[in-house]
Amino acid sequence: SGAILLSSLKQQVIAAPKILEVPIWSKSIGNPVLHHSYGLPSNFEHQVIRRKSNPDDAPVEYVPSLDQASRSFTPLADLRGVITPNGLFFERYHGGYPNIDPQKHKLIIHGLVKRNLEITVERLKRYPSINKIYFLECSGNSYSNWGENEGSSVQGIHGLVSCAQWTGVPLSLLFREAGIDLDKAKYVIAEGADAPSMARSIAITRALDDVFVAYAQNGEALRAEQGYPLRLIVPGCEGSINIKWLRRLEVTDTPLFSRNETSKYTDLLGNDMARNASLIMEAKSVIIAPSGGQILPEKGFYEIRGFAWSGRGSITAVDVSTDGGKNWQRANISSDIFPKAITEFTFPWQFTGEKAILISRAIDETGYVQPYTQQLLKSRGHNYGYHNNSMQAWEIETNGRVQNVII
Amino acid sequence: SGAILLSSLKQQVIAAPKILEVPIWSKSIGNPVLHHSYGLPSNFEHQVIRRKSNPDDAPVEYVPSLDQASRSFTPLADLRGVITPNGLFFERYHGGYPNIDPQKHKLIIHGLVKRNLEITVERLKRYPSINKIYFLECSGNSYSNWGENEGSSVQGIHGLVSCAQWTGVPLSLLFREAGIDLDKAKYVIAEGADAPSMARSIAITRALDDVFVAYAQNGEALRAEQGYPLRLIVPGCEGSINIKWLRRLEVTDTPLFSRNETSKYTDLLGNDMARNASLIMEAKSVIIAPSGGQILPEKGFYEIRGFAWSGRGSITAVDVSTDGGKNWQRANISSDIFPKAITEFTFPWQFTGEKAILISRAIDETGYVQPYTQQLLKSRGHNYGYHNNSMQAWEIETNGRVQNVII
Amino acid sequence: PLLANSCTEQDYCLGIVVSDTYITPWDIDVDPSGHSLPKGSGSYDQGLAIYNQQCIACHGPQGKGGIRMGEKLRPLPQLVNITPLPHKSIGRYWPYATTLFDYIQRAMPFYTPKSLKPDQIYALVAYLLIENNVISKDVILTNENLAEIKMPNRNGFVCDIRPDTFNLACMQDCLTPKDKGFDLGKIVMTDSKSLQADCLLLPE
Amino acid sequence: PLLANSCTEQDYCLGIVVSDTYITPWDIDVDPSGHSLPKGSGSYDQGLAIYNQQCIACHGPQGKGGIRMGEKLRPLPQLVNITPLPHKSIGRYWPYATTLFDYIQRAMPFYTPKSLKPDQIYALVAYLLIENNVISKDVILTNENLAEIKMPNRNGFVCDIRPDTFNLACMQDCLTPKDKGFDLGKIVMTDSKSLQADCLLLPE
Ligand code: HEC
Ligand code: HEC
Ligand SMILES: [Ca+2]
Ligand SMILES: [Ca+2]
Ligand SMILES: [Ca+2]
Ligand SMILES: [Ca+2]
Ligand SMILES: [Ca+2]
Ligand SMILES: [Ca+2]
Ligand SMILES: [Co+2]
Ligand SMILES: [Co+2]
Repeated sequence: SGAILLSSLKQQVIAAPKILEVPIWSKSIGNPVLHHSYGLPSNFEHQVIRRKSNPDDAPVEYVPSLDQASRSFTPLADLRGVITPNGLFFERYHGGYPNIDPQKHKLIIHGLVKRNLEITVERLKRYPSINKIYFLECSGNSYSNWGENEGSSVQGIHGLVSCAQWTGVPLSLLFREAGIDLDKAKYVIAEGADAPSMARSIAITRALDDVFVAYAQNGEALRAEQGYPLRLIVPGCEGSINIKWLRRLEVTDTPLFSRNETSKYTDLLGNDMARNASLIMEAKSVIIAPSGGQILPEKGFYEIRGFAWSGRGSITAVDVSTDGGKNWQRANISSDIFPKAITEFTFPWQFTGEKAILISRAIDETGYVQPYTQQLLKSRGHNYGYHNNSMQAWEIETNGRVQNVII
Repeated sequence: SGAILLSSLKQQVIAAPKILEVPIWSKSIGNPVLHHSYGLPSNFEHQVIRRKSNPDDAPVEYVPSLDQASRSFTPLADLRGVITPNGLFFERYHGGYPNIDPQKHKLIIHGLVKRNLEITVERLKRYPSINKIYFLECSGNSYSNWGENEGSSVQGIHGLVSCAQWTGVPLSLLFREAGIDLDKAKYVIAEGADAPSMARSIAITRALDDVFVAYAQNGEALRAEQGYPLRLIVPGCEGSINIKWLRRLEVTDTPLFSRNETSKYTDLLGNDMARNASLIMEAKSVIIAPSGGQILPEKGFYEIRGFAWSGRGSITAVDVSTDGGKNWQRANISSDIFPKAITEFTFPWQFTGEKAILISRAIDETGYVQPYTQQLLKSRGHNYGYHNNSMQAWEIETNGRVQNVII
Repeated sequence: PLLANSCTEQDYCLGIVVSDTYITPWDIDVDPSGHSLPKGSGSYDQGLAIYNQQCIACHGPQGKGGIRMGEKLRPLPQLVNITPLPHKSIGRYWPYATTLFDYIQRAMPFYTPKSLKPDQIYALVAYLLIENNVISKDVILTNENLAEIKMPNRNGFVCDIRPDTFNLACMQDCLTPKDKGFDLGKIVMTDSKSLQADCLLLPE
Repeated sequence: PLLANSCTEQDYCLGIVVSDTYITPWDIDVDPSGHSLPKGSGSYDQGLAIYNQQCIACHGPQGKGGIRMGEKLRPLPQLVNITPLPHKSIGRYWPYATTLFDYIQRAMPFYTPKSLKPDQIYALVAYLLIENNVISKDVILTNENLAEIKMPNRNGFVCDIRPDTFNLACMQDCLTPKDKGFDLGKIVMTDSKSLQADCLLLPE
């Protein structure tokens, strides 16, 4: 029977000096059900939290702003797979996040429509709905790596990206209900109910494509930090256009040219000109483990892990180099693949104690290959800063320390 | 421009007596970043929590047990899509849930292997890993609907099912590392580090198929309630065999016949005989909205929503009847479909104010059609109780009240 | 640092090879063969004393059941069609006596599991088996004779042969269970031991 | 109860049809046409007074910037290749004066947004545009003339023409940016207004 050990078969045994202890949790009763009626992570995971970036990770001359006009970063190094837990989803506010009573909140649809509509949150949830998994990335993500590599951790440099399953109602359906004037409609102005009533203009072609009004995030109601009770989801596009705490959609024939689509979120080229409406977050990948600030505890086998995503559709491949970009191999795709969602990749690797430089490179369904920072700089000049989707290199020192390097 | 209203085009306007108020949250600053470094739901969602079933939902003669040998139910009616948020994942303990220090926890693999292995949690995370979305369902789920319809809410009757993305290392890989004796191995005994050291026997063919040791749940570390730091995932099989707080895997040629695979989790047939190892959770579906205890606030359009899942693979279709089973129509599949995962379906419906009886029926990739309770009773007799995958009917009364009925 | 040579046969070299002795404190499972039973023995009287001290609060006198607490540990009604569901008691239902030893050793007393010595467990098993009318009152239970006990319901288990319903996806003008002529299917039973890979079967 | 007949043209009949007047308090956007500007006017001196009361704490005297607080509201270095990144100031960078009105109306003062009256906003816009050398000090700003102001960087924007890099997925013996001969690609600029659907373009 199983109780008879195959001692004869056994390979050399490291005679452990001690024998296994029976820990206290196997000898005493645990916590009852409903100890937490809404559960939380184990206290041993207390370091896996959102954080402001390390001051060292901020660009020179960067003036840290008020905490209501700021951001906190997702702890990417500790995450796995496709979904970012709601409690760890990155934060970015322009006037703090409001605590909205859903009974008092409404969505207004007006402008170039036959009927102005007011829709309550309760009623909105009764429309035909969709569930979609999409990443959201702040266009300022990886800013500290623009031109220089100033960040130290993957959380602090790249942690303004997260991914969730969103549930909501397509704009195309709501606009049909309002009777949109398709001949004249060119843009829709989306506006939040937060303090600064964040507003952005979205081309009507995009709005009628895959944009929707979301009310749930990863199965439960939207988090207040992400727009409770309603937000816009503009798949593949920069975070700030996915208007949170959505209160109003005005169909127009003109863009608003709001402060956050002129003064902010536009990209200066090298010739004094700037690009407006660079909405799409291009294909990007980053190795999350090993990553900056980590120390490999010993030589041996490690699974390299990372995330890849593209605002243009599905990730089709990720390549990994462990020699600073000289040679590349195709990584395993270790999660389900959804268009415009985070896709996980893994790559088997031995740390031999010699210096190594790990880089990953995403390729999306359009054939686009993630560029080096220098290639972006060449095309765009040094005044850019948003929309940095360049490759991240991590140097593994002989003592196992991992740090952010330029290649 | 957009500012010019198309008044002439506009349909009759309900001249609202009042005009929109600008709410306080649009006129005052919100919460700063890191108000919660690990976020929580909006306080307006405080009713969306795990609950013990209503005493009314328990079978006659049921003796409520100690809270460490009990369960709490997922609030299904409020969920959407594929993923159950970790904070709302159902609970089921046989001796409470332990608070395990991952630095002190180990996984032992021994028995019919060449090498006994001890693997630390940190090392386990370095193996090649997989991410998979699977449901978990307690075999006692829907027990209160066995024979009679005693439950009132979808949470209290069916809330012992949840679904998550799990990350971990395949048993087949770990057994290769240990040098499993494939000629002799017939079962693996999996054992937890909790107070009662929950133990179950798994046929080796299943163990080598898709079973894995998980350390992450929906992107972050497993929750203590679900096995932190390690648990077994046995896809499609009853919850109790997915051993939580996993400490030991012994490869044997014999089942253990532990208390929880003899006294419990076996099913009595009508002839004094019982089935052992009824592991697979068969195809099942339930309408979550409208559902028991809800009151439809008015006549009009409602989207019927529900969840479907099958331990034998993918859901291929869900049918909905609104007339108590006389006529059926195919529902929309409104989420991504993964084998052995929760799949969401929706169905458009008008509440006209007349009585209606809503039922859903899942069909899986094997062609299996979810049965009526009476069909299960015919086959199994009245002494059964676990593994109740029969159809749920909700009656909508003329006043909009929804209640659990037998059809 | 890497454990040099400790893992030449592991592809990933991440496990530490350990001895059987090292594992002993965790290796508590007792299967029907009884091979893993610890040495020891116990009698009804000894079991009664321990039971009345450590178990009675939850399981009631003679295992008759407590209030809101532990389960009944007595022989109970026949395993036949009755409402409420028949109680799956030790004497009527459990197929192996080793299960009782294994379970008490790993899980009881509820608040302080793994606190009992082997002799105490043998005594409790003796006490409960006697209360369940499985063995006679004078038996001294030991690691030698425990596995030999033949439980009344030893042969009361069959393999899972689901699916056991074959519902059709009727779409229009369907009959429902309340209608005359509705096809409820048939009673599906089997004594086959080998239909399903998951079946729990002792080695031949 | 259902709003009878209020929704005959809606498929789902879940929206309530409301009037333009009803929406007014929320309909605060001011686009470059200036059509939605509220009636009002304001001067530099009025603006200075309000600014020094309600804005200076965060944005500093004359918009020179605060400590850890609001952004600089002054004309700043040329928009050329410099490190650190050039400041996208109102005078140098913003294409429309209406944006300043729109933004202050919806978002400032930071802690008490939407508390300013139209006249106050016109005055602040006048003050800031004058400090930014956009208009002369004696201009009284009104809903009539605000949209007519031509901002210096009015034509400073082009459409997004990404992808603007065309990296190849070299697999072996690849050059890296530090190596001689590595292909950095080329400078990609355009003044096309119609390449991308997302481009912000005023109606012709
Ligand atoms: C504090 C309460 C408590 C005490 C004390 C306690 N038990 Fe239990 N016992 C329980 C509970 C609760 C269960 C059911 C556990 C579960 O749900 O998995 C149980 C289950 C059992 C079972 C399995 C019953 C079945 O039909 O599956 C046995 C056998 C048992 N106990 C024996 C004992 C013995 C022997 C002692 C004393 C040494 C003891 N118990 C002390 C609460 C207690
Ligand atoms: C308590 C601090 C505070 C006060 C008071 C304040 N502001 Fe601001 N202001 C800010 C912050 C912070 C931002 C940046 C907000 C963001 O990140 O979106 C800002 C942004 C601005 C901008 C946009 C700057 C740019 O380049 O995009 C303007 C214009 C502005 N404020 C004007 C004003 C005016 C006018 C007042 C007074 C009526 C005022 N502010 C009062 C903190 C303040
Ligand atoms: Ca053994
Ligand atoms: Ca810098
Ligand atoms: Ca308008
Ligand atoms: Ca009953
Ligand atoms: Ca053993
Ligand atoms: Ca408007
Ligand atoms: Co706690
Ligand atoms: Co709070």
